[in-house]
Amino acid sequence: MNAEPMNLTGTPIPAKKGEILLSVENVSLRFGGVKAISGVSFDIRKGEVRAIIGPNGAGKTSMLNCINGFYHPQEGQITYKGVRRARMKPHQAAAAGIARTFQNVALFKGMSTLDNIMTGRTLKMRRGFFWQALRQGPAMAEEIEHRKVVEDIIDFLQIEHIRKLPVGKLPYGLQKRVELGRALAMEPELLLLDEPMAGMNLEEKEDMCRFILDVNNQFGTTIALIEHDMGVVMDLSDRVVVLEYGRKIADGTPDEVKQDQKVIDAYLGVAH
Amino acid sequence: MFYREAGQYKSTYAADMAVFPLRQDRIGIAVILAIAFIGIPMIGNDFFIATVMIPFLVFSLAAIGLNILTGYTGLISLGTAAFMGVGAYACYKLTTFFPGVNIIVLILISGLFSAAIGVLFGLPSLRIKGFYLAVATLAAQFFLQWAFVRVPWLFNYNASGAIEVPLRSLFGIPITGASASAETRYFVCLGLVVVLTWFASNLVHGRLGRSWMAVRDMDIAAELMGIKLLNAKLLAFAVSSFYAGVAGAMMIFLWYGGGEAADVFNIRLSFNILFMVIIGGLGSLIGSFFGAAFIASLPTILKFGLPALGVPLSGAAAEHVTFMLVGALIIIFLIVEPHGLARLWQITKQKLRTWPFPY
Amino acid sequence: MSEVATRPAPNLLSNGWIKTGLILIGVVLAAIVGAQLDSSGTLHKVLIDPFQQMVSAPDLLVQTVWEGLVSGVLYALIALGFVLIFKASGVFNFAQGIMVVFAALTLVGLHEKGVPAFLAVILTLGVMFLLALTIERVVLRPLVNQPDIILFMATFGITYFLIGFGEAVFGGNPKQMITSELYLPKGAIDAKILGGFVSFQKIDIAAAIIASIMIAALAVFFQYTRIGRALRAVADSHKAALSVGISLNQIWVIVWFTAGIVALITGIMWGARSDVSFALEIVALKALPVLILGGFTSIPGAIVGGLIIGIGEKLGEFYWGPLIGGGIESWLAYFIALGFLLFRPQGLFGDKIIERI
Amino acid sequence: MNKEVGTGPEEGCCNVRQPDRENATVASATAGQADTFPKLLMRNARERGSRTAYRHKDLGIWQSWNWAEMAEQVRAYARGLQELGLKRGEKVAIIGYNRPRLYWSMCAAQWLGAIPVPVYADSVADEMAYVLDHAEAVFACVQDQEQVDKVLSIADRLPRLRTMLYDESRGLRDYDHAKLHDIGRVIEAGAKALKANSAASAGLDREMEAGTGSDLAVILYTSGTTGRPKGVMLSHYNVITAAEIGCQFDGLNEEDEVIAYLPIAWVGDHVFSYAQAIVAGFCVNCPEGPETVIDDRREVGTTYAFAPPRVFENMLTITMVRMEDAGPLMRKMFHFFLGVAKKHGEKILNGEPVPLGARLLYKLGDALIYAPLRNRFGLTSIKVGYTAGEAIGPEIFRFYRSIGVNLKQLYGQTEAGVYITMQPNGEIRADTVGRPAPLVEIKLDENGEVLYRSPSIFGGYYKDPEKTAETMTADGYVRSGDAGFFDETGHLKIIDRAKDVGKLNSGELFPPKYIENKLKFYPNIKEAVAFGQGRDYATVALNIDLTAVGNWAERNNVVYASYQELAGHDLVYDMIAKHIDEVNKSLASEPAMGGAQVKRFLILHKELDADDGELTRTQKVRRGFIAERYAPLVNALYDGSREADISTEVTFEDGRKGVISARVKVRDAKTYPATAPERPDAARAA
Repeated sequence: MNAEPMNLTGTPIPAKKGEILLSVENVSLRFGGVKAISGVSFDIRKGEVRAIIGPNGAGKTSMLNCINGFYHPQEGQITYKGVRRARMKPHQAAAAGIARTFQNVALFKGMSTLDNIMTGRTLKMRRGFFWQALRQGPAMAEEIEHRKVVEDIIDFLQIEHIRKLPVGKLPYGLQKRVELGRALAMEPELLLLDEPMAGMNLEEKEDMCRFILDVNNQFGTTIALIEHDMGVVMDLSDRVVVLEYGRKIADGTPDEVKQDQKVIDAYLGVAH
Repeated sequence: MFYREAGQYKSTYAADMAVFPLRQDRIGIAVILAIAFIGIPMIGNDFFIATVMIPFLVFSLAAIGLNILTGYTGLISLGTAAFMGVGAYACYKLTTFFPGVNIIVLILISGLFSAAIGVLFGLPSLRIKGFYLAVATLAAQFFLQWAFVRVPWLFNYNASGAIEVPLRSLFGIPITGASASAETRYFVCLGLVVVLTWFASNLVHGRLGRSWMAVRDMDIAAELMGIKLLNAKLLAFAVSSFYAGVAGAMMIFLWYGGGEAADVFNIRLSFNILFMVIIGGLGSLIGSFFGAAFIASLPTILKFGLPALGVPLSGAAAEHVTFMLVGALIIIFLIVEPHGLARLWQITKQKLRTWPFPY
Repeated sequence: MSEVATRPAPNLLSNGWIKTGLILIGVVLAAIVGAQLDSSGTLHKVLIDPFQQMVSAPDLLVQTVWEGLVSGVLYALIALGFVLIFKASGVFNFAQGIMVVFAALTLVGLHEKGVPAFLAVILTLGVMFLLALTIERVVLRPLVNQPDIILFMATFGITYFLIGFGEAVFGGNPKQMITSELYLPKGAIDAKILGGFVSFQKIDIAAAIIASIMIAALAVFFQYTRIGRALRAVADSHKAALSVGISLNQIWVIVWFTAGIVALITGIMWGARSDVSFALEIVALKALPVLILGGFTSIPGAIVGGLIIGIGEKLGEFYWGPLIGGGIESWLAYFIALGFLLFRPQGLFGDKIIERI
Repeated sequence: MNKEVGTGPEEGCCNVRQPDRENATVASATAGQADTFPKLLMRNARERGSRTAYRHKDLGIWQSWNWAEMAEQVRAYARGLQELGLKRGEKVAIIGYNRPRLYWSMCAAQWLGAIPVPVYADSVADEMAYVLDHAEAVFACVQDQEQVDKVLSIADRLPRLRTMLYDESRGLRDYDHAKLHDIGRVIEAGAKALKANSAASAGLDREMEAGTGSDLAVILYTSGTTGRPKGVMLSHYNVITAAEIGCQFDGLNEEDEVIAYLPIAWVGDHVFSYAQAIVAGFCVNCPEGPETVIDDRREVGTTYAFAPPRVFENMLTITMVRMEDAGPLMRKMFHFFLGVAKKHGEKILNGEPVPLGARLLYKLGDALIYAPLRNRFGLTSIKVGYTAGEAIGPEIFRFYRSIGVNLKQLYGQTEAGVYITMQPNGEIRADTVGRPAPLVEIKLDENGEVLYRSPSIFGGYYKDPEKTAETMTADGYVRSGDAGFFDETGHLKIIDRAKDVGKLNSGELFPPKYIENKLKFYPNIKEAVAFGQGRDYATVALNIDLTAVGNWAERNNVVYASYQELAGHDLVYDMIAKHIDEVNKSLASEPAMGGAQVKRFLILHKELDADDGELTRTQKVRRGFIAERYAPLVNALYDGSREADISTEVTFEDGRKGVISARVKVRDAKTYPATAPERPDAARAA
């Protein structure tokens, strides 16, 4: 029992109006002839919960994919922590502190919950091949050190009872939780959540909301999330950016966005 | 029913993360090791040790190597025999260059050469996946097999193309060459297999094993976890080929002798080892042993078993029937338990743990 | 949200492993080549001399290319069998090579037992149909929904079984293909081309023509028949196929039977050029690099790939093979295919590799 | 632990059982030096400092603290609490799931002479508000954010509550920490202060020394069936004595292991997981969470277990359900060996003679079935297990005993500091609750109510002298509220709640529920309603079980068209008469119950139905209502007539109403002279 079970990053609570952590400027992404994103700009401030919303096919997931280096936009630039980066690779994004969950759970199905979350610690582990082959002394000490962190996360997400079960057989809601745990294990500065509540029942949604808020609150992690449930978005986020057909149509606080005519059109009545 | 877990609690992470957290399993392993180290040498005759146990150990090691690549990392390889061959020829060259160095050391070092070649042929794995990669590994199989025949430097320009296994000893006891007894060779094999299995088990239970499995299960997510795909894959190739190389060196130096070196590392051996891995169970070290035992013993069992069952066959016919039976057994096996013997073992173990409950 | 994109190809040289790898390859090749040659004139022999030979003796070049073309056609036929099955059932059919041997053996075997040649062909087709039916019933159906590698291993099982079965029934000795009984031409046409004689075996010409006819027939079959369209539907999406009311099981039988027909024709052609024996199995493995090159799902890919591999292999063996001891045919095909792969990971005509998140 | 409802009536009053004086040496030894829990804790730290005191599955492994560490933590904690301003005599509410730090909170509070008040964590806000307010709690030690929120939501109703401490900090970061403290930090601060300030250290030890055995140790609120919860005050002396009674009785020592998973506000948990652990020095294991208890219990392999019957029921149900899915061979073997166990298991456990063959068969069964079962239940190394809280089904109880689990029943109450009667080894039966516990005196009053007296009985209800006076007699006995009798072997049998036990005109006891339960034991009888209160003798009206009797009818070629026809069949009456005869025989053999034998009975022409108001929604008979509704029949039971006419209005399933008329037969039943020794110690009537 330690006094502060979740002493992961140790960062103090950041002010919500922190400095800009990531800025997306004029980004365009094309697949062949199809424009997935055209000229989108917005920024994410340190410590905030930033929602990206929009109808299906608006380019939300593509936007996240650009941010963590899975896609490389043809135009525009992304500045992260003051550094402009072109062609960052996903593992470099990971090393820079960007973690991610997926719309369709992308867990390692053959591994247990514990091992899945442990993979999130990969970047933090240093012991080389020969120590790994021995799994003694420093290698074991390192393993244990990271196991402790992972156990804190398991405790945080209340998934003790599935610790040693293979994730493939878990119910969907729990899988989403494990995936969040895996992302948290990376101790990210920026956490990208792609529809973290898709396919969940009300109770699971409430749990997930609480976890997201707790993560933001307790570790000061900046969060960018895509979500369809407008109620959730309004409750969780500090600012919202709205995409439609790859373009930004609104950006602001939840209340502002809610009253924006273009947003209302995009979401309600107007059948495209 | 043999498992009495009550009271086996873990108060440290080290105990919780042990490879065998249950006391009964640890006892089981100890018993198996005791049988291997004491029981078999005492009971088994030379014929049994030389024709059953040594091949079993060699195949097990090769299967572990392939399992690391295919079972843990999800990369199919059809070139295992060639990597084994690299180990064998490297060992032969090393004994030529460094006659004074202990043969066991040389066997292990030859694995490193195999690992290097494995990395080379693993390079395409960055760009291609699945069966494309499997076919690409055939390049290694055919190229290396060709090299074993056509590059005379490898067999010291020996006119017959064969390599000779020199006499080498440890503590004055000959362990390779014609005068080494089956029992000594068995002990050397066993020692190497036990130690290397322990290493493999350590690797797959640690960070590297998790990275491999992550690459296998969902490579995109693994990449976003910060795992460098190419590094993970090439390392898997390196480790896998190391094991194959050591197994190959053992095969020639501790089992076959050098005469057949050029023929033995053929594609059929690659397939056989892949069978072992699949039938034993992908992603299971213990499965590699099961698979090796099954595939290595199947022809022998059929050879002696069919006559015993009153199916008198002789010569060629027996061989044909054996082929058919092996083929049929593989298919039946895949249908009955596609996850291999290891899964059966796991199910049995689970049954014993939950006994008398069905689950 | 279903946003899909191809990922940009990574810059190969930016990766340390690749760099080391390429250097290592270079070093190893240089070492092997160096070991074979005396120190002088190596580069000349590798880079200049073969081309000089090509120019100086164009008839030899034509002869070599022709031979490559013919074996390329046969590779393409084997690859075609693979592609048909892979496309329709997602099974990487390792047994395709052995099906070729098995079909040829059955044909010859039946004829040996006194069955008239053309009746034997029909009977063999019947046997191939039975085989397809059996495989669908005994192997594919129980293994439906299993991972690819399991199905792949099952085709290994089929391979072993067919080898044992074929040898048990027809004996293990090499046999002569019943060329004349099938009215396949014999002998050669010697043509005077570019100042030399080039010999075209008639059987090779026949093979090329028959192969072309068959490929055309297959194309028509796929394009214009109901079953053909159904097959394409299956290849696109199993669900779509089911929704149009096509039974997957039937499709599998048809596809495997079609592959069996292709195998028989390949077997006849190949058997006519050499013996009919299980040694053909290894030759069948050569069709695999064709697949890498052409893509697992592309019929044109299989054809073009086959030709490229066939010609490339013969040229390589003829002009460069002697430099490093000969016999390089056994692996050259793979290296050619791998070389292509570095630039087109999905193969020549393969579907684009799409990664989704 | 409110009531223990058993079986077995006896009329009679005023039986007194003297405590077993041989066992009465307990409690005296402690009086001298270590008479409070903090002192006992320090004793443990000295005498067995390196033995594990508490274990908690947390973060995936069993974190453990030995006695020395625990003492150190508790001491620092006490100092921390002192700095936060906790004073002698103040109350500290403890709310949450079983966590070592919550147990330590109790001890740290006791160190300072404050009184811990454990509260049911799942009680609704209103009830919690009542308890905290009534107890005048000034501190609250809670487990986590959920409990913090709950207490904060009722904070405006608790003007005295000054400070809150929490164990798990998750989610509490942004809370106003002026009145909210992390227990870990408090302990740290206390430790620092103790290190820095030797005067404070000495002062703290003086606080501990100032406590005496007669100080109030804990207030446990019982959730009465009616009215507000009452705060049972127990002194250190009470609780320590109770703990020692239990430890001595079952030979518990420092090597035992127990798992703490029941509500900490329950007296059982307080005694087993806190008091006995400190007294005997054994190890308490706190599971990871409610959903992992079974796994955690298996991991630890507890040697001492306690559980309400439903836990055992659940385990048995799961067993049977899972075995349904087992292969036929396994199922056959399982049931065969369960049969063997049923026949011989209990005898073997009780050390009774069993033929060698059976013994060997049992051994085989043990290897194949019983031991693995015990392992699955996590009961492999169990020394003794208790079921308490309410009556356990006899077949469930016997099942566990037959497979070699030394399960015992316990009759106790919060007011008694838990123990009233216990089952000594070798004298364990499903239908009695055992002999009076050591140092406990029991007597029965004229209504059969059980009264008890012992050194561990409570000192009164907190701030409720009226209720205290109602419950305690002038001579120091506590009214249990349960009626019972001692059988011929000296074991107590509980019949019913005392207020539900009536009397016949002859003055003999008439326990309706007891009779009804005896009858309902027969599968053919679905419901029974006993009459007799204020009458000359007891009678019953019955419902037959249509399924069971229907099966019987089919086998015996009895033709019937309806329930009514079957119920009126003579052969059915004959069969039921046999059952009643057996019940009468058994009643006659029990002390004080002979008078309650059934003289006449009838089988009702319709099934009692909740829709007609005859049963409660929980399927309990509404005796009064039935007596009224079927008055003609009840009269017939007492006027000697052979049959009676009745017509009743019924509600059909579709909601329509109709009238059923019938002629119902009444039969006499044979009764027997009471054979039990007639009230052996009636002379000492109170």
